[in-house]
Amino acid sequence: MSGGLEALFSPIILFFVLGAAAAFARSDLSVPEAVAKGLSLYLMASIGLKGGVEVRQSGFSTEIFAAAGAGLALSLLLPFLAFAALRRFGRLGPIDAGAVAAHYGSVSVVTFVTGVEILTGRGLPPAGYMVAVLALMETPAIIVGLLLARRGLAGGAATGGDGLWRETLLNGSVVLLMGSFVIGLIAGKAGFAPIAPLFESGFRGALCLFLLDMGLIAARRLREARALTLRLAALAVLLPVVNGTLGVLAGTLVGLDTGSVAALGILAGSASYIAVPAAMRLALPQADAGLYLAMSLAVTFPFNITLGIPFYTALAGTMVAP
Amino acid sequence: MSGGLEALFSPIILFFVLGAAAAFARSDLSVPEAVAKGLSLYLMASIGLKGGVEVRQSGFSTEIFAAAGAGLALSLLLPFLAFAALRRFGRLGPIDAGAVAAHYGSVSVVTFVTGVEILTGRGLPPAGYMVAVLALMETPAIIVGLLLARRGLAGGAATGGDGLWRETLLNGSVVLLMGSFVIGLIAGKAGFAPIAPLFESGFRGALCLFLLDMGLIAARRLREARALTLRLAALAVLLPVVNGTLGVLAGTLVGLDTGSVAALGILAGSASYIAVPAAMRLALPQADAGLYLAMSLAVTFPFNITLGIPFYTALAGTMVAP
Amino acid sequence: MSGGLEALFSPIILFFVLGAAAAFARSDLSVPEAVAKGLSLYLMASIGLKGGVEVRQSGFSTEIFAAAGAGLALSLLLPFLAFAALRRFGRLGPIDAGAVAAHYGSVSVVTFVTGVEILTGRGLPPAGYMVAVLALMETPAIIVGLLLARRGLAGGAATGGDGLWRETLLNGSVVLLMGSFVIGLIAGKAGFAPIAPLFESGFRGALCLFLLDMGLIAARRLREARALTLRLAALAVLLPVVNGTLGVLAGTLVGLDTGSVAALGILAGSASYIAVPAAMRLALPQADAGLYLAMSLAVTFPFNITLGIPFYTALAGTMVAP
Amino acid sequence: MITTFRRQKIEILVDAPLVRRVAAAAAGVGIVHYTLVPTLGGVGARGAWSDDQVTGAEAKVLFVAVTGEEKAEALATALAPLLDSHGLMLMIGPVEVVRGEKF
Amino acid sequence: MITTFRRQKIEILVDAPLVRRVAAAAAGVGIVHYTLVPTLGGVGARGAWSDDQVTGAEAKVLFVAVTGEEKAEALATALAPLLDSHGLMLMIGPVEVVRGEKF
Amino acid sequence: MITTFRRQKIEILVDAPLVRRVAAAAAGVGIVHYTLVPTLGGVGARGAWSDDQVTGAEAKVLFVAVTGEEKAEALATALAPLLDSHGLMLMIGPVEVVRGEKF
Ligand SMILES: Nc1ncnc2c1ncn2[C@@H]1O[C@H](COP(=O)(O)O)[C@@H](O)[C@H]1O
Ligand SMILES: Nc1ncnc2c1ncn2[C@@H]1O[C@H](COP(=O)(O)O)[C@@H](O)[C@H]1O
Ligand SMILES: Nc1ncnc2c1ncn2[C@@H]1O[C@H](COP(=O)(O)O)[C@@H](O)[C@H]1O
Ligand code: NA
Ligand code: NA
Ligand code: NA
Repeated sequence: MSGGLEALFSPIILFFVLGAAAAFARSDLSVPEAVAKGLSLYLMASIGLKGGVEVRQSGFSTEIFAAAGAGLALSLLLPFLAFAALRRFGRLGPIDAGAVAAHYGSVSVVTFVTGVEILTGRGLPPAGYMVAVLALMETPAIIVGLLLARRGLAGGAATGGDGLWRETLLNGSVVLLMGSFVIGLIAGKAGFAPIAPLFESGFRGALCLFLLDMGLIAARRLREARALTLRLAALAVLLPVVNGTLGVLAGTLVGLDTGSVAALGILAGSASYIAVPAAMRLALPQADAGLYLAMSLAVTFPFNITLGIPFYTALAGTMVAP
Repeated sequence: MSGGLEALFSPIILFFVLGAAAAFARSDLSVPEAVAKGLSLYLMASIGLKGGVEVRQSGFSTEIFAAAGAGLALSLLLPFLAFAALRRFGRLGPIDAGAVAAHYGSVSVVTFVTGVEILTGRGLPPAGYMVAVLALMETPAIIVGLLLARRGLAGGAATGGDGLWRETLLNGSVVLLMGSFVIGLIAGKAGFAPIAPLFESGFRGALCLFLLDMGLIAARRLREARALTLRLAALAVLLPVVNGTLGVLAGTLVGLDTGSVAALGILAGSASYIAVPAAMRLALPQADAGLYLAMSLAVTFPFNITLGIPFYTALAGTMVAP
Repeated sequence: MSGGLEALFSPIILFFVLGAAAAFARSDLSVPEAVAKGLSLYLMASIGLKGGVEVRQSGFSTEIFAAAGAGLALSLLLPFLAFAALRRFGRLGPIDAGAVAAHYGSVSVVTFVTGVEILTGRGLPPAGYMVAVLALMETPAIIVGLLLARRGLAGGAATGGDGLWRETLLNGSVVLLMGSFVIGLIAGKAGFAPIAPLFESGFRGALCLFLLDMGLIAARRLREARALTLRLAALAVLLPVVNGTLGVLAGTLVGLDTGSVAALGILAGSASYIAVPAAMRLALPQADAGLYLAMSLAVTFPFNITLGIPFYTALAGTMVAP
Repeated sequence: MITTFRRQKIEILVDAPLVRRVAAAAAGVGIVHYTLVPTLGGVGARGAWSDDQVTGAEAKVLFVAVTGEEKAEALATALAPLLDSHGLMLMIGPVEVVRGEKF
Repeated sequence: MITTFRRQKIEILVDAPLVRRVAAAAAGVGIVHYTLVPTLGGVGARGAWSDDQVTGAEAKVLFVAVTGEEKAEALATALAPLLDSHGLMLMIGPVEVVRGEKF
Repeated sequence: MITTFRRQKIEILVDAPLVRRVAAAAAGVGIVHYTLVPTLGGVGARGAWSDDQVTGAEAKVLFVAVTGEEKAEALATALAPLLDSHGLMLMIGPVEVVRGEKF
């Protein structure tokens, strides 16, 4: 694991730490929201494109379906586990527990992207199709979380109707990820070459600036988190560890390579802070947004970026190793 | 023409298609306006610089004046043609017809930029001075359109006074294009070298992201276009075809090379959606902005990006061919 | 000095001139604020990183402390000089004089960055630690300026209390500069390599676009500057010349290399337009913001970018020459 | 001296993804014209929020419509259930407009 | 207890490139102080608009000025011809301010 | 027919770095809920300003709070010294709200 922890001193992570430190010290440092959103679009387009190009190179294989199946199963099952833990140990009501559970069943694009960078740096690049798995895992947990929450509501008030399904399935980040993946598939290596300078060379630098902003956002949110009890903070660390371990197990079982197993662990261990919060505001407005954003963004995300990724990676190394 | 249609599968066009598809499916995908504006400034500075550097390399020639004359003539004459078609076939009143005609006499920077990329990819790079021709063609049609419209107004109310002339001649996009062109001229290849990594390598990738946004904007506008009759939609395809053909003819007559002839066709066939709408809001507020933006942005722009550019290119190939 | 003036025709400066010309001509050209802010963050992160990497390469030396001491002394002493000149020759009241003096004791990041580019282009790259000197010089002058101004106030009303000290010492630009510098130190050449494409290759191009915006902002501010008397405008040119000369002297005395001496001259000659105005709004709201921004941003900044930098460079060349 | 007409200005602070639903409710009571104004953040009974575009979860928008007293009340009544469940804030204030037939 | 003064708050929704002209009209009736507030989009009799900065054709801005009753009416009268031709929206509402001599 | 309650809407135009201080003053008189609205620029007795984010020196924000008459006046009184020294602008206008107990 010592090798993994070296990654803590890569500029990517250090910029995250810088952002968090600045926010804790109440510096007025801030990245304009439009720029941060632009960076996040760029990162998603880039990761989608590269995944598509890679799959075009390596060809389709049964592994893809195995990975997709494992990802789908994880994102449907993990919310049940999380829900139970949040209800009993976390002492949350069913509505808040359902909302938070949806976050932990879903995934965080930036955690994945950071993980891929670190894995690639260690010579363990995950397969290109993991991007498709990522996109696949973004939304199913929303449905499970809502069903779990609904039992706590008087009527069927927890459905957002049409709007919700569109909002969820056609969430901007899912569309951009899958769209870029398909464009990468169509374009292939040759078609990608002319746009590679922007999407490849600039990638890590842009990730630094984006993580600077994520550090600022996460730390500011932690400072303002009033609803976060100690028990919930503990769960925000425990859930990723357990989910990530299950992800690594699932990946090993279906026979993926080490890098892809680690990536599946990272996906399972990560918690959404884009697609799911937006869906919850719409479909479950009674849930406390301050709470689920504090857990996923202010605790789980920093944990994963710093300690979680090296842990899942080390675990994958032990499990898959010959 | 089959060669041209291959361009449809380049990432640049595919991102446009992705944006349009996302908007039609009512996804909430969106590019922050500030980022889109930033990208558009970058693209204009880049194309201006490269044009200037190229002219500095190749030296001034009489061709430049021939191309400029042809461009100027086109942008002064095309509005008359468009006006007549819009009045008779399109059944528009004089004010709306004048406003729309101004758009079709003027040019679209992004259509030009995309065309240059496609032409260059096919080994037919237009001459550097075509950027200056582009800038030259942005504004004259505004004056013609206003004169045509004014005949439909009670008094001389269609003039915006001083403000209009400044707004038009010193429109931000014209100033940035011409300014960068001149900077490119002064700097030359050597002066450009240190800034080339940003302005050259990043260009195609940035164009992808910008066209993603253009797809979103165009499709959203088409969905909301209430004033767009079938006849007007037909004209929004016919006008670029006719104007583009006239552009190719003019370019051939004055003796430009194939790439530049195709570029002149693209310019003539394109319709403004930056400089002209802004001027019309000021000088002809009675005209229906929903209408002229729907025609130029939601129909003509997508048509040109996908089918128009390959058509003008093929036409130029046939006309100029030895 | 003729060599230095060549720099006036580099695209970096020409984009500044283009922006200023566009604003004077009242063109509607504008860079979205969020994009400009994003560019400024990028430039600061980039210069910080590169400085840190360089210091890691060259190792710590006593020179660093000499440069830091000289910078600190300058930023504490220059406000007294400026205050006296502004009171007597500029005929300002003590509050405005104190506020303006703080600006001239502090530094301008963009002037420094532009100077480094020009010096590097001439084969005189300043030492990497000058970035730390820059960060060190940002805030002390604020305290001196406030003390000078306070004598003009009835009570001790000029202190902003806690808020001010945090705002000042943890000003976003200082935090980002120093933070990136430390990240560069930790990462070293090897850690920097993966992010170098964004932070190194793109740098000069981004500086062009940023200076385009600075030209627009400076010229618009000059046009609207009502409080700017001829005497104050003259001081806005004289103060940088005198301060810059003192900076070059100080750098020579403590034995820095030519490039670093020129850089210290540039720092001393430059006037803040980020950290200091923000602090003054908070701590000295009675001072006229229109005045100090007009002097530092609309007169001194353009002067330094065009004539000041070549002058300080030439001076450093004469002083340090063997 | 121009004639002005007394109308009501309704302002509704609403989560960005819910704007469509508020617009639909407004259309339901005959209010079809409106303007959207951005916001930066705030503090309410549910704690603080600020519009970071990265999560996008918390952006709020002011939905502003000028209309007659009856329609204004009808919209307030129609939205009442949402006010609590979705954390909307609704204010109605008096304004004078010209061209009264438009509102 | 602080003394407040009754004034009028005029809000004018205006196309961004026309702001200069509205400011000039306001200055013409003696209103020289104002504040500009951004908007995101809206729907009116002329259809929907939203502020995409790429075309820039449709950005609108709220011009807000606090002033006395007379000047407010004078500005409404002065702008009346533009309201229809340029699609402006003008509202006047009552406000209390301190430092009444400033407004 | 829904019941509405008469309250006051306070709007304070304030320099962005001073928002914290205004919020503290508001909290001091018992006003803890508010919303922030962005602005673009303006002209006042101290000249013109516009929000360029590069210098960041001149960004202003509208601090909006809906509250009862007493608290509104208390806040106006509490802020009075800052209005002049820091160039704030404060307006109070009447609004009707539902769920009166919240305000
Ligand atoms: N009294 C108030 N004045 C101004 N804004 C308010 C007020 N109460 C609530 N808000 C806004 O409405 C949002 C939601 O309110 P709440 O449901 O009470 O959390 C808050 O975050 C504020 O932005
Ligand atoms: N009743 C209204 N309430 C709020 N905003 C309005 C109203 N009527 C018009 N507007 C705004 O004014 C713009 C122009 O109105 P119109 O000229 O009717 O299209 C619209 O797009 C809206 O943004
Ligand atoms: N009468 C007014 N109406 C609207 N905004 C105003 C008014 N007076 C002042 N302001 C705003 O408040 C800012 C500061 O005002 P001042 O302290 O007078 O310079 C101005 O720049 C305007 O943005
Ligand atoms: Na997960
Ligand atoms: Na054309
Ligand atoms: Na200085």
